[in-house]
Amino acid sequence: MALKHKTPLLDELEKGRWPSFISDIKQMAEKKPMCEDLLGVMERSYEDKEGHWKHGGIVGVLGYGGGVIGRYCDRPDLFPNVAHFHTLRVNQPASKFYSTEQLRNVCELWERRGSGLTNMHGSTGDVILLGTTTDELEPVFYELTHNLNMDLGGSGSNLRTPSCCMGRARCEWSCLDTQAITYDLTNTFQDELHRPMFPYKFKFKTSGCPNDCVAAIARADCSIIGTWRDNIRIDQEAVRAYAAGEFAPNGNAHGTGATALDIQKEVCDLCPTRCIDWDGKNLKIWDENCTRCMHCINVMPRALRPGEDVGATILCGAKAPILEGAQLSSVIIPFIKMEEPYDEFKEFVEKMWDWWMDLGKNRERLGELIQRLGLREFLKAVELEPDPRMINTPRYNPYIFYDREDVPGGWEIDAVAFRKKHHA
Amino acid sequence: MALKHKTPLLDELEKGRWPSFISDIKQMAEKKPMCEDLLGVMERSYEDKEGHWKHGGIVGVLGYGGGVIGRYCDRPDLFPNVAHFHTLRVNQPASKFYSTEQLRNVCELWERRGSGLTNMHGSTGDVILLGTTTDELEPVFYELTHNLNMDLGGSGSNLRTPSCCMGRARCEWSCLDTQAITYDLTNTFQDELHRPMFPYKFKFKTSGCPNDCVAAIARADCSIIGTWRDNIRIDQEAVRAYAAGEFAPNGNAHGTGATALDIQKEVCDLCPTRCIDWDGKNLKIWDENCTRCMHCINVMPRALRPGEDVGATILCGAKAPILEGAQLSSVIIPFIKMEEPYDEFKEFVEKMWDWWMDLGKNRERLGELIQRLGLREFLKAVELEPDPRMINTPRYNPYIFYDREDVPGGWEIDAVAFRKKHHA
Amino acid sequence: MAFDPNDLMKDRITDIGPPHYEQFFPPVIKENYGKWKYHEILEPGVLVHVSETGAEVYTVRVGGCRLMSVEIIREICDIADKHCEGFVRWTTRNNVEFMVDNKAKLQPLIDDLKGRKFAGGSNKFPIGGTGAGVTNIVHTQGWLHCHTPAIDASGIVKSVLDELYDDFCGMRLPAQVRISLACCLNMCGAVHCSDIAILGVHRKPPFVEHERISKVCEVPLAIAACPTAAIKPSKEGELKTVAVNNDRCMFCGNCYTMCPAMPLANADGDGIALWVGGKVSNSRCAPKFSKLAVPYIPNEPPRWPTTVKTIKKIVDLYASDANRYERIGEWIERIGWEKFFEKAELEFRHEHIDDYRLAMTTWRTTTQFKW
Amino acid sequence: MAFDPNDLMKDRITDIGPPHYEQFFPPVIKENYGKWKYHEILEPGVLVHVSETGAEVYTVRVGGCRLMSVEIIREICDIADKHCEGFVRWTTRNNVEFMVDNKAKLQPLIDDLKGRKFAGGSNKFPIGGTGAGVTNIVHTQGWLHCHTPAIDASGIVKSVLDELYDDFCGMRLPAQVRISLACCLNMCGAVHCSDIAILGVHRKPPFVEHERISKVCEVPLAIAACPTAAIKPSKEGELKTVAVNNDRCMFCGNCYTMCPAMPLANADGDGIALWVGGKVSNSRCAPKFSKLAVPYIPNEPPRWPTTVKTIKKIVDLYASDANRYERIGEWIERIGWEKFFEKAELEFRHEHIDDYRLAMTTWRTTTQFKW
Ligand code: SRM
Ligand code: SRM
Ligand code: SRM
Ligand code: SRM
Ligand code: SF4
Ligand code: SF4
Ligand code: SF4
Ligand code: SF4
Ligand code: SF4
Ligand code: SF4
Ligand code: SF4
Ligand code: SF4
Repeated sequence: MALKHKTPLLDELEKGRWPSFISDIKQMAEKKPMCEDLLGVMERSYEDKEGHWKHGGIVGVLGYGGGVIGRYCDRPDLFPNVAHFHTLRVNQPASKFYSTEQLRNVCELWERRGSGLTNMHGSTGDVILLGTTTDELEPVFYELTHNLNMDLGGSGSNLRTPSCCMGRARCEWSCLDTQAITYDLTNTFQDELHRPMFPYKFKFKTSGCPNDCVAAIARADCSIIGTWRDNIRIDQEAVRAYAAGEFAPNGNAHGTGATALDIQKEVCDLCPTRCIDWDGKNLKIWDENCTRCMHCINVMPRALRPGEDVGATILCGAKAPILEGAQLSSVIIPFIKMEEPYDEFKEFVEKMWDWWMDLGKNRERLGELIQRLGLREFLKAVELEPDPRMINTPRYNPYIFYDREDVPGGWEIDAVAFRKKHHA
Repeated sequence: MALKHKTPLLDELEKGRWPSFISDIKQMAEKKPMCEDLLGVMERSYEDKEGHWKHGGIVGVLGYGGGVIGRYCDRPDLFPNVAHFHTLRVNQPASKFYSTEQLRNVCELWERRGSGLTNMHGSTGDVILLGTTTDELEPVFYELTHNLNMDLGGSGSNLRTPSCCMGRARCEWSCLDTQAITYDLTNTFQDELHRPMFPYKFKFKTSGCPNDCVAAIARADCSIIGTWRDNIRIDQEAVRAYAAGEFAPNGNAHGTGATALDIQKEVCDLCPTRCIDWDGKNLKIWDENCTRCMHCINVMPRALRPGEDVGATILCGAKAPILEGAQLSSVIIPFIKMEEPYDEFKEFVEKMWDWWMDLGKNRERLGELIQRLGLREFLKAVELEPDPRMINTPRYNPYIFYDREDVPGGWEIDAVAFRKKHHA
Repeated sequence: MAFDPNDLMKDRITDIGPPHYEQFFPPVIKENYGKWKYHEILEPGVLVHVSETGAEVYTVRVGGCRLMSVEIIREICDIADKHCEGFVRWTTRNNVEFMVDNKAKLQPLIDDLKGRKFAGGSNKFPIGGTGAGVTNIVHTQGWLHCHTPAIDASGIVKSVLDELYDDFCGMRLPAQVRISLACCLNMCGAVHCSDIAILGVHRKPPFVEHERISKVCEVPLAIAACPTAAIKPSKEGELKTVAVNNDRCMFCGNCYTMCPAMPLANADGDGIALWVGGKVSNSRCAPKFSKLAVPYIPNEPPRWPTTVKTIKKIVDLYASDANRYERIGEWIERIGWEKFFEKAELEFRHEHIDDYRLAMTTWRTTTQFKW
Repeated sequence: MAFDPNDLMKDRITDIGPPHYEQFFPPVIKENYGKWKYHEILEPGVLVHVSETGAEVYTVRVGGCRLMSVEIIREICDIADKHCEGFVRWTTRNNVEFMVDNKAKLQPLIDDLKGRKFAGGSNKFPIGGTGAGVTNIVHTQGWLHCHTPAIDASGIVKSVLDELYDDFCGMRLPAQVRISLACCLNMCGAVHCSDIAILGVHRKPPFVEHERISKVCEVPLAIAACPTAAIKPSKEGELKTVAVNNDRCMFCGNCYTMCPAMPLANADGDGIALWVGGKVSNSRCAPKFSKLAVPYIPNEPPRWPTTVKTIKKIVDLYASDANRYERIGEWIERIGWEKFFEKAELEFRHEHIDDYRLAMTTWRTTTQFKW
């Protein structure tokens, strides 16, 4: 069936082997005028190489300060069906497993009340319901909460929807119950998630191990990353089997199949601290020098496993460039046990937020505030002692703010006595 | 003979095996009241843990803006003979070789007209004549220039006294005539050295190779460091001799004497780019990956030598912390031939100084100006093309200042046309 | 009890949070939660995880365009109902994972997935995205929904993945290659730490709509928004407005984010910057930012040929030049940036030299470099 | 023609520059300039350099206190006349080098040097400072001549080198250890890139002499001098003066350098900070800055026992723990700072955490660290 707008440029994107989002939208367009006009707007953008959406303004659902991104077309005259094209962010279930029943319900609702288009998923982790009109926002929210047992995720100067890697659900390396942590934090902090009270957005992300499959260290104001304090567990039999070529190295990530692994070259020599010895029979790991980078475990998953005294390293401050440049999270708590109800961690979070809400400027991310006031001030606020694990290197500039308390007589110099000793 | 002031604290510094500067000063004190009072001031400082010297004020010799550091005691009442205690900086001969005749003349002059105390040498490289009175400054200068064929070095916002390593005089690795360069620059730029015309001090230092024995990269606004473009010269016979233990490794720097060198472990594995192969018979260096760090040459001086296509890498901006924090010099000219009369290099220097004098703030070192305005602006000023060798890594922040010329239509956006396309 | 537009508070439900994850676990996942012992990739896109209990779960990962209609989601549900006891999951990079608890169920699932194509001819469910290959490109909205993009998102991703299709379905590379796209400097997504990042950039400073600005913007916020302090308050006749110092503008667009009366999107100005060498994992070396490789490539809809060609060239160079386990950033640091630009035949320009706050830390303060 | 105080311009000579170096080369140096083939350290402090011509030069390096009276310089001349054809040189680290062109002349020279002692009993010419040992400590003026020091220089150097004397005269260490001292943050000398740096620090903010300041200082320069903008113009009654925000002061002393009416030297405040792990050479790794090891040690004249003990401990730990060729900084980076503080039994305090402009680049942005 012929669509309302010709899309010769977009049609080029139906070619090729990778799934075509244009083909997919066209399926919808046959039923949804909104999608017909969306294709029209897109084709228009492809022609003049500029987007055709305007700022959102404040649209949302009653009592929530986030979860909806307003969007209006700048050519409603040509594309009336997308004059409004608002987005809802629906909080995904932790680690994104679904029953088809749940998904079908979402589809039914969204075809009826929205564009029928989604993002599975948004970069933060939400289910993105892409495009509807203002009057549909409340009904969609009503049905989500009443019929689908779902709620909106975050946007604006709120806590954003926490997300995590699949962790123990399907990974042998997870040092954390990533889903449990994510579910608990999301529910504990519903108020922060739905009602703006922060200087700017705040994100939690939880990865079960240092491989960091949810990119927490790069994208979360507070990154929770699984680790361990004891020794890597070694199955020497299995190590020898890798050497003998009975297993595929690196979980066959290189498609080599079972083939002899050069343990010295591919494991020992690539260990960042060179703390592994391999004598051809036994593998010796000097755990006191291990930095738990995961490499040896990644290469020999059937022989090596993380230790059993597990917990998390808490790092803070990651963010995209705006305003002060991109940041990765920095170590704040080298090790913390993460067991329900996570009281110790939550107390840390409250102190962190109090400090940030107290001193943060408008649109200043936590990481930027730490930059501005210094890591030392942050540590004071969250009541943590300085630890060399928090830094790559001690300061090299001599501009030291010594504590007044440590100096006999504090900051006072007796001017008169000084000039008695030292004539001007 | 008993000295004027008791010095029980300083006397403690006559003990021990390392040469005692106190014992030395005492030798002078027997002849020089100035040194007697100097010991008195020092003892006083040792008692109250504070210095007893005041700011210099402007003292100097006629027509020069530098070379003398004025110094006054803050207790002339107690130590009248050091009420004035000014210092002259005398430009050392490059790499600090002396004839005893020259030295004896300096001694004779300085015993007669000064304290008889010196620093051999100051950190910048000068012969420091430590302590005299204002009225002696001109006579000392007169005798230096007329009788000793010597001149003052730099101080203040001048070019400072250039210095260098011993280079080809007694080192097999020098890729430069370090003394010739230093002598030429010092004489070419006498005016800049003696008359303040810069925003702040400026230093040249020249090392013959990347070992950088004059610490040029850490202490010079313009660091001239010898290097080569062709291949390391290898004497395979000698390499085998090192392996066989016929020579002492590392020029016997470890006092091991002649002993078998584990070339794989101590040379190949420590090469920063791992570009050396040793098969037990022959040493193969993949020079295209060599970064000329000197390590292998240092370890096997009898077998390896720098290449023959020699020149210098020019790095700029090193300085101590004040004001913006310490800096090391950064690569500005990866390679330049350094042959008399050094015209290409001097043209670079003139462009660099013009830019700095033009835009530098008061007390802003070159390195700080480059920081403030950006390496790009500096490269434009000295007419050099950007080269990846100037950086460790390209930018990671996306805040790029694109060139207006590269953008069709420059910086203009037709507001009317825009709003025709995009309704507000 | 149905929705009543006139009484929103009527038995309103709020703050219930997301549904509990566990109800969505397939039985084999629930039973073996925390018991997994090891895994292996049987073939590209197909994983087996073995439990201490002896149980196994077979995962087939397929690339999805993350923009999905309810039609395709329903098709995914049909497949999951047919083969996977009605469960399915999405990965953190927007791939879809179908899981079966027994090897016998694997081949039928794979065959089913391979058979499905869109009307236009493209595959609906390419199998891959595992191990030492290219996986799905994390991306953002682009011209499809956002108001600040300098480029499209989905169309570029489609064009690039068509070219890299074999690397999505294969594992020939030295290590994983994670490609991300963000359509403006806000960088929604971890593009700042990707092996290869595609970033939308503006190159014209915003123009100021003096008549509108005080009506539609909080002028002080717009001024504060500028990282380089290029925006100053000013007056046009009687109008309170702002003036932009074009020489200090680096086109970040943050002012436009705060103020619709300062647009900077422009067909001639906008385009793509390519970044390389970032990573997130702590494996072997610390996480790294991506560094600038190509400052600017014009927007070339509908298929962005120059961008596609350049990325393909970098991936192939990496494939042939790097050691096993070396991510792109580790490889470049080993050979040196000077060698990278030489081998990749990319021009090194002033744009590559950092000039923002920490610029000094990127300069080369050693005589060590390669010819 | 003698000096005439009443006519300074009379046949005045200026801008002649330094004497030409070549006239001061001993014959063997002049003849073999640029021809040297290799060298060897025969014993600590004694080097031989062999020329392509077959010529040899034997060098005996002796540690000097760089503060030298004309008396000791004349003694050096006597020795050089007796053994070295009347030539001698100083190194870039203030050691003295006596050179002879033939092995037979070596032992007499060495014996002569070893015999000479000061009245107080210390050696005048300790032989050493070569290879993998401790060489002379580069230092500055301290209480002997400068007006801004927080510590003495020569006395601390003497105390430390008495303790490390055997390492000056030996080569037991993994690599060279270069120790430097600067008596204030101006850091005259390369102390910011030393294996071990001894730095004089103040800990009290300057006090302002309101009556004097406008007379003796250019107030705007004093204000501009402050890196942290802690100094602001103010008024005391009628007097134009400045006020220091003590909370922003980090005691750099730069204001006092510019303005004598802002003294900050104080017996209770001043003392020593120790820094470790810097290097200058490009050998193996790039040059490195020294990093803070001990934030503060009180001034303890006349022998500074705590400083001496701490340095000795670090050197001994390094000697026992590092690999051959590893400079202190290379060793610490291999074992990690957390291990360094643990092994050296040094307290890690907030002062160690950078909070100046580039602070962010020193934070640990990875989960990699040691227990
Ligand atoms: C939808 C989403 C992109 C996507 O296609 O997936 C998105 C879309 C927008 N982001 Fe984002 N961000 C999204 C994840 C991110 C991420 C990634 C993450 O969360 O892991 C980042 C980088 C990490 C971080 O937080 O720094 C991110 C960094 C930004 C920024 C820069 C913030 C900063 O501090 O640098 C802005 C600008 C702002 O906040 O004004 C921004 C602003 C926006 C706005 C609201 C545009 C604006 O200026 O108001 C976008 C709305 C687009 C639209 O019309 O739908 N978005 N944004 C992602 C949220 C979906 C979800 O909830 O799952
Ligand atoms: C004499 C000497 C130290 C010594 O005992 O050897 C010295 C002594 C002084 N230096 Fe220096 N500097 C000396 C080499 C250095 C060096 C090392 C070098 O040149 O290789 C540096 C570090 C490298 C650099 O230039 O950055 C150095 C960095 C400073 C600074 C900080 C400059 C900066 O940009 O950070 C100052 C402060 C200033 O200039 O106001 C300074 C200032 C001073 C003053 C003039 C004190 C002042 O504030 O006015 C000192 C006079 C002391 C006195 O009473 O004699 N001195 N000064 C050195 C000169 C002797 C000579 O000419 O050979
Ligand atoms: C499914 C997923 C987690 C999830 O909750 O969704 C996942 C799953 C696995 N990851 Fe991952 N990773 C997933 C995103 C990531 C990310 C995040 C990202 O790319 O945005 C990273 C960080 C990437 C980076 O460093 O830039 C990531 C870095 C790793 C690493 C470290 C690789 C390295 O050496 O740097 C491993 C270990 C390995 O592969 O050897 C790993 C290993 C694994 C293992 C083998 C873990 C296990 O035992 O099951 C899983 C299968 C690997 C595979 O697909 O080859 N996973 N993994 C994510 C799949 C994304 C996708 O669809 O492609
Ligand atoms: C005499 C002197 C040059 C001069 O013109 O005065 C000199 C002379 C030599 N240096 Fe040096 N260096 C001299 C200061 C330096 C400096 C500067 C400094 O310390 O302030 C450095 C940089 C130090 C640093 O990196 O912090 C320096 C870093 C080196 C290196 C690199 C060491 C390393 O691996 O990092 C070598 C190579 C080696 O020793 O293996 C070297 C090698 C040499 C050789 C072997 C060169 C040669 O073939 O003759 C000379 C004898 C070495 C020895 O004494 O063991 N020289 N050397 C300086 C003696 C200073 C002193 O009295 O102790
Ligand atoms: S982060 Fe670790 S635990 Fe989580 S999925 Fe990746 S490898 Fe498994
Ligand atoms: S986890 Fe990393 S650091 Fe630890 S032993 Fe394995 S490879 Fe080495
Ligand atoms: S810098 Fe190089 S050339 Fe100069 S003395 Fe040192 S080793 Fe020799
Ligand atoms: S000079 Fe350095 S980089 Fe070059 S081969 Fe020798 S050790 Fe390697
Ligand atoms: S990256 Fe920029 S343009 Fe793209 S979705 Fe995010 S904010 Fe919008
Ligand atoms: S685009 Fe960015 S840099 Fe330019 S004016 Fe706007 S905020 Fe400032
Ligand atoms: S370091 Fe400071 S106190 Fe010492 S000489 Fe230099 S300026 Fe003077
Ligand atoms: S000592 Fe330094 S920081 Fe303190 S006021 Fe003076 S200049 Fe400023």
